[in-house]
Amino acid sequence: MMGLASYLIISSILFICGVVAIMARKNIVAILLGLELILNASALNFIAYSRFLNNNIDGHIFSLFIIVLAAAEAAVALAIVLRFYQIRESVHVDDATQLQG
Amino acid sequence: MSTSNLDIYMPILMLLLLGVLLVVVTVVFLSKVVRPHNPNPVKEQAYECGEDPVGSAWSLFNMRFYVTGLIFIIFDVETALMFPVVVVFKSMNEVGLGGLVLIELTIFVLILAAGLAYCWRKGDLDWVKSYQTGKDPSGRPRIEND
Amino acid sequence: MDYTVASIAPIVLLPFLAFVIGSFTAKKFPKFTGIMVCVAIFGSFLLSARIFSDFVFNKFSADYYIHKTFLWFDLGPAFKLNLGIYIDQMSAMLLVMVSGVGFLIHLFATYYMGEDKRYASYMIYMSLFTAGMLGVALSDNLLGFFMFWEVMGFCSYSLIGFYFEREAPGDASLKAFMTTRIGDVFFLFGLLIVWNVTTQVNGQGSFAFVDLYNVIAAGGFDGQMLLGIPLATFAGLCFFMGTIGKSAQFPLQVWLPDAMQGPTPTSALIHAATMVAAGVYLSLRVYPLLEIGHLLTFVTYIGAITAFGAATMALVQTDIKAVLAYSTISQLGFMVLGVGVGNYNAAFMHLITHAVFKACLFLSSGSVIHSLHDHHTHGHVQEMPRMGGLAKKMPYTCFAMVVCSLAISGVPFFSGFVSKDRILGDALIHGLENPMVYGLPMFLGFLAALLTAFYMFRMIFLTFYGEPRDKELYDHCHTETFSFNRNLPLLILTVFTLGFWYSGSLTGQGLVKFPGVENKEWFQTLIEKPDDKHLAKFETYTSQTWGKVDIKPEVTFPKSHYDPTHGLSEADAHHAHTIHVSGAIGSIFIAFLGIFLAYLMYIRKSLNPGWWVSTFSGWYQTLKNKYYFDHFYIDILIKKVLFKFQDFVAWVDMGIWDRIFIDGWAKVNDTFSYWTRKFDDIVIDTIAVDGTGASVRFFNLVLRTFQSGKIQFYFVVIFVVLASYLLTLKVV
Amino acid sequence: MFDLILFFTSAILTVIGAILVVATKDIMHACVYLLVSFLGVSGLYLTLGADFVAAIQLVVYVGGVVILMVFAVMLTGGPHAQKQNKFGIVKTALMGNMRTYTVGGLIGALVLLMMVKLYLSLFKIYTPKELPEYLPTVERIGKALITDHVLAFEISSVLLLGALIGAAIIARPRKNRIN
Amino acid sequence: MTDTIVSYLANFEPFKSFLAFLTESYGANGPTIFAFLIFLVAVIIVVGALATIGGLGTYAERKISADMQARMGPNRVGPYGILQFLADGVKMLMKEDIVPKDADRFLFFIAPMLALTGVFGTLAVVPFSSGLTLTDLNVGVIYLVGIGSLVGLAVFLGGYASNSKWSMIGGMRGASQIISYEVPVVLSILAVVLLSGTLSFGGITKAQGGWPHEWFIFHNPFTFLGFFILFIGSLAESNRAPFDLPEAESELVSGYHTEFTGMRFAFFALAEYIEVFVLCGIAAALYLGGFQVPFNLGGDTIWGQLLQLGAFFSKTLALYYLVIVIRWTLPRLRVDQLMSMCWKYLTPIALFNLIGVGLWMWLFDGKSLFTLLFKSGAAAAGIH
Repeated sequence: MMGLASYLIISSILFICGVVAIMARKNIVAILLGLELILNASALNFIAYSRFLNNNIDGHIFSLFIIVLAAAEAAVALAIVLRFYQIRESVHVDDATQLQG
Repeated sequence: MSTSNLDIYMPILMLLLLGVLLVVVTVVFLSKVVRPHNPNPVKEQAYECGEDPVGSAWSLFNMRFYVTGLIFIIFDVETALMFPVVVVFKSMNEVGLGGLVLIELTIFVLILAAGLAYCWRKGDLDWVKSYQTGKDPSGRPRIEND
Repeated sequence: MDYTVASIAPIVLLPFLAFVIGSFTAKKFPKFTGIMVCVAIFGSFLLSARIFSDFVFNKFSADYYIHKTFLWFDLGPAFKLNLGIYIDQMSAMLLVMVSGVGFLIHLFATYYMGEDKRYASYMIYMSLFTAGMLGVALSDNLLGFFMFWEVMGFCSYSLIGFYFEREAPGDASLKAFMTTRIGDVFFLFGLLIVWNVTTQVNGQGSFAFVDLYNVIAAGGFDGQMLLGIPLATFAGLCFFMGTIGKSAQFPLQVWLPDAMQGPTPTSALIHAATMVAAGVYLSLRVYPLLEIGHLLTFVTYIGAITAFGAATMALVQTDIKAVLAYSTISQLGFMVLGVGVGNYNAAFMHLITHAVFKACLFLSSGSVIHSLHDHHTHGHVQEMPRMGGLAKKMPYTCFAMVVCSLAISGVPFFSGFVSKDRILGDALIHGLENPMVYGLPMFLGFLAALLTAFYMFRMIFLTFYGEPRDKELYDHCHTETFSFNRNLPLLILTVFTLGFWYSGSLTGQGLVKFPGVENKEWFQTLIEKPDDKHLAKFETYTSQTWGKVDIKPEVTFPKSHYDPTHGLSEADAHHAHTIHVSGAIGSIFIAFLGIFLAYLMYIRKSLNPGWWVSTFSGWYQTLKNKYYFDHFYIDILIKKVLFKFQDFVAWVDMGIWDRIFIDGWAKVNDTFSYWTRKFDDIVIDTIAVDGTGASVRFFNLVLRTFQSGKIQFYFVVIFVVLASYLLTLKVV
Repeated sequence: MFDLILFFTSAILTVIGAILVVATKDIMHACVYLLVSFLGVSGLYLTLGADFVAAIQLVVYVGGVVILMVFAVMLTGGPHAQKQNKFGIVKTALMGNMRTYTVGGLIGALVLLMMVKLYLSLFKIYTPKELPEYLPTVERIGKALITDHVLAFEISSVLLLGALIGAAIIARPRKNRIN
Repeated sequence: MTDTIVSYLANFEPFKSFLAFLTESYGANGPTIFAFLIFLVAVIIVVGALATIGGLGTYAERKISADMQARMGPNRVGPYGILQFLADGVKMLMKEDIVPKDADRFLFFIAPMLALTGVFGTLAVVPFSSGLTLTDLNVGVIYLVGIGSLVGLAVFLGGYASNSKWSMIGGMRGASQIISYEVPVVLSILAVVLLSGTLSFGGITKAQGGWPHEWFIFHNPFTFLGFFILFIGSLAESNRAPFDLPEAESELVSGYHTEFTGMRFAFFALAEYIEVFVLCGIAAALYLGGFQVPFNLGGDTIWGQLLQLGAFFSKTLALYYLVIVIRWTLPRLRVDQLMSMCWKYLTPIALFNLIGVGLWMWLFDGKSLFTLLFKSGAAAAGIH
């Protein structure tokens, strides 16, 4: 049976892939894909810890809320992206610098 | 024998693999053997009732598809959260806590129903009406499909 | 029963909060604002009534007090300022009077001002005023007293000039404000003297009344001289000038008649019942200072002159509110006379009784004025010659006004008789003992009492009885129907014009006594003059902070009992009683004489007022012109003296100071500025300014990179910082 | 035996999917690879005994988020979105180029470094213990949601309400657009 | 814990000895190998049976439509043309595999695969009988909903990959329609879960009885409504008429699979017909008592299992027949009617239903309407 380390390695790979996607992509939707990967990595970590460390249900509930949050975030973020596209005709992240301050 | 280990997921994996393999085998390998292959430019055109297609089909779509998806995902998540609560309702009802769970469930549902009511009121659920006013923001030709 | 901050502070804070909240709601919700103000003041009344009942029925000791202080600010070891509250029997009575009468007047104002377009702002000004007056009553020190006193001054100014669209109210408000300012300036000087003396004696300056009493009891003012005059005289005079200004005593009485330009509830609350009484209250509070400053004779003269002079002026007024205004000045003169002749509790009692019946009189006059509407000028009518016979139209108002007039005239069984005749009785004692000094004040006092009865009933007869002299006006006046905010306040106030609420007997003066209830003479028992015996208690005084428990009355303070001898010897007491009784009989006679004269003149018409006017036309003109005081102040004092002085000062300023010093200094500066500019060009501009610009450009380059708005760059920064933090962290 | 097969199948799906999400040049393909990765993560949840979370992962991600993503791709100009914005300025390629991948790789290496440090310190204190049986989780999650976590449960509905209304307002076409 | 076909078969003597043999030979891996072998056989049987049923479905559809329109229908291949579907299959296999020039070749390959995979995945939890359920997961309902939503994505990707306008429009419509109707479907499933307190299909079926009055559809008024919501939603989810907008022949040529030829098209069609069958089976299991047989005849014996299979298939096929009849009876909805039907009628009613079922459970202690009306009356009359 696989141990904690293998899950942590997988979640690390997921996380790093997410980070690289965020860094390397210029399409906002693609950046959001990377974000979903990161959220999945964290949810996976929660479940793994809850099985291997303390074996209670709280890790599951936390992952559940991460999934809920990810869905809500995706909905709102994509709405913003669409709105942005309507105004600027672009999904290029470097065009979204109006709030540079 | 009741199985309590991961073996219960075995048929799922099998079925999924079967689905994948069926397509791979028939489309990739079998097609080499039994099917003719005589491509020509007209055959490879997209079908538009005999006309030459103009431009790509991958162009802008209307926002209402997104709004539908948006409302769907919110309700999807809502039902996902409601599943465990609904499951325990019966056992809770048997020990007399049914009213409590029902109230929690009702509050949860009502809050989301309020969201649905808001979208209804603001016309987000109307497929046609609220989108007729105003030009297409992008100013490009848009595929109309209703 | 212990008092906490929560049970005392809301007395002031409720009306103040009503003012604050009302400031925001006045525009949008005027009705709500009015109701909120009334409720707030009723709340103050309930809290005050609790304190009052507690003091009168439970503690029953003249010495009992509550004193709580907190440190306001601290500017060093010798300069700590405390604020706080001081409640003794006198404050408790004043609190319940102000909040009670104030509540009724607010109630009436909802009727009187209800249709005004700035009704709500009127109500919140009134509320702020009430807060100020309650603060004065609660204040434990002269500084707090002064601050609240100024709040009242501001409200008085705003309310007199409430109809600022017209010229007269604006002028009147300015006049009132400036005139009382003279008294306030003297008050400030008094504050400085008190601070100075308390610092000398205690090593710690203070404005608190108890510290002042302490210093006086400890002889702190003994031997202190300024310009050859005792310092106590100076201080007392300064505070008494405050009284003169605020209570409209001679010679600063000119503002009060003009203050009648304000709406009638304003006149009732501020210029009859409470604010003007605050001046007398100040005199009562600093009474020991007046005593050791040997100012009482001066006070007596001021009071008597004011009482008589105002009464004479009231004789010839035709405006119903002007009559009441002069009668107010006159009654305030009686109070000051009471202070002067040393009848401490009678002066305070007259303050209370006068507040009740004068508020009622003003409200009644407001009721009359409000119902008399002139359809030609679209204004309300205040002139008595156009009234007459109104008793049939407004029976409740007429009843209230007649009862209150009986009270102010000094008819037995009413409160005015009880309080005024105690003052006159003491004046009589003093006058008989020392006719050279006190003879004139005594004589003027009795004469003023006679005139009071006369002009009050002149007003009653002219207004309510006889034939209607302006038929059209009379016909337009609606018959009065009972309404809770018009008549109820009047009738409630009327109930409290009865004498037995204030004295133990039906008439006062010990003529008809309730059997076996000596403690019912609670005014006499509970309000004690702060003389040497009384001041002694402050020598062991320790101040309480807010958190401390109140002093237990059963432990520290013996229960007070009525002392029929007033601390005099048997023979002296008998003598005093005899004179008092004869004085009382005399004043009863005088009161009925005044009423009878008025009856003869205005009902029977057997004496013709016109004959008197034409015979004494010189006197009539003098009275009409208010003894030419306004003429004196404006034409002579201001135009001849102050303007000349101003011209002289201007000449000094512009001719001498400007020419020589200012222009000469300009030359010096020109030279200096030349060299400065050289320095500026080279050092500042080139090196500092341009250098700064260059450095800003440099930092701009750096910061622009960081503030590019490109979110991926932010991510890079976040991850780098996070990584550097985590990599330096020692986790396990 | 089968648990190993399930684990490795899922892990390979997850990792390959995630890497392809980063590597592919076509955003629509990236969405499909993301789906593959999600399916793999769901399988990993199964091997961890979290059957309910795995099922929810399927419902929400596979059925919801991925569809929403491909919709969004179609509504923002499809996979062949323009190479230059409306001012005619040519930008970095939408799906990244050599430079952005270099930056991403460096940051990824940095994150890897952090994780190595953290996990090494974690494994210093972690001692493997007897693993519990696989128990059904739905009832336990349900009981926790209506007792300990009831506030979070109700608040999450408010969150969803906010997300729904907010996103609907943002996504709604406006009648008078500026410019 | 979880009932599977393995756990059912392990009760029988030959299998038990086979399991013992495997355990003896392979140690701890024995049961897994046993399970693997049985699952493999069962999966192939189920898929084969369902593929056949799907194929027969096309035949049945043509026959029934022909009947309703007074035509003959297929009648050449085999008796009454019953082997027509096999001929069609062979023809599909032989057809040229055309991929449009501008298409996304990768997704063009993936889309039918996803559709087939999604539909096959749902087969794992369909309760054919108490024994013949491949695996009766604890979270079977959610699993079915989740894996079934792959089909929606497949429809979209199929439309997208073709890079043809008809396909694209069909795919967009199809995806948004499928996801929209998932909400009322899931909500009406939740009502059943509320009644039975379990998420496994076997558990839900066993909470009902063999007689119609013991079915959840007649449990209370709310569930009666809920069944129709589920049925209508299932129709829409499987893109059946009157909700067949994604592949509306008269406006979109053939919708999202316009450009698909040969086996790729065959997989889409197969997936659709199996999905219809599965959804009918789900509706039957959730609301119509599933495999429950009256008089408790459906035991663990072979005959009991056969009776259960019969009960399940008769209910499912009745619904299947209803679906086909509806297709040839009702006209197609407009797209705005489709959306307003989902969001303005079905979803609010389903939400209301859910709370209503909860209230019923709470007020009447989980008793059904029939129990309340007759059992309590009988108890009052002294009859037991």
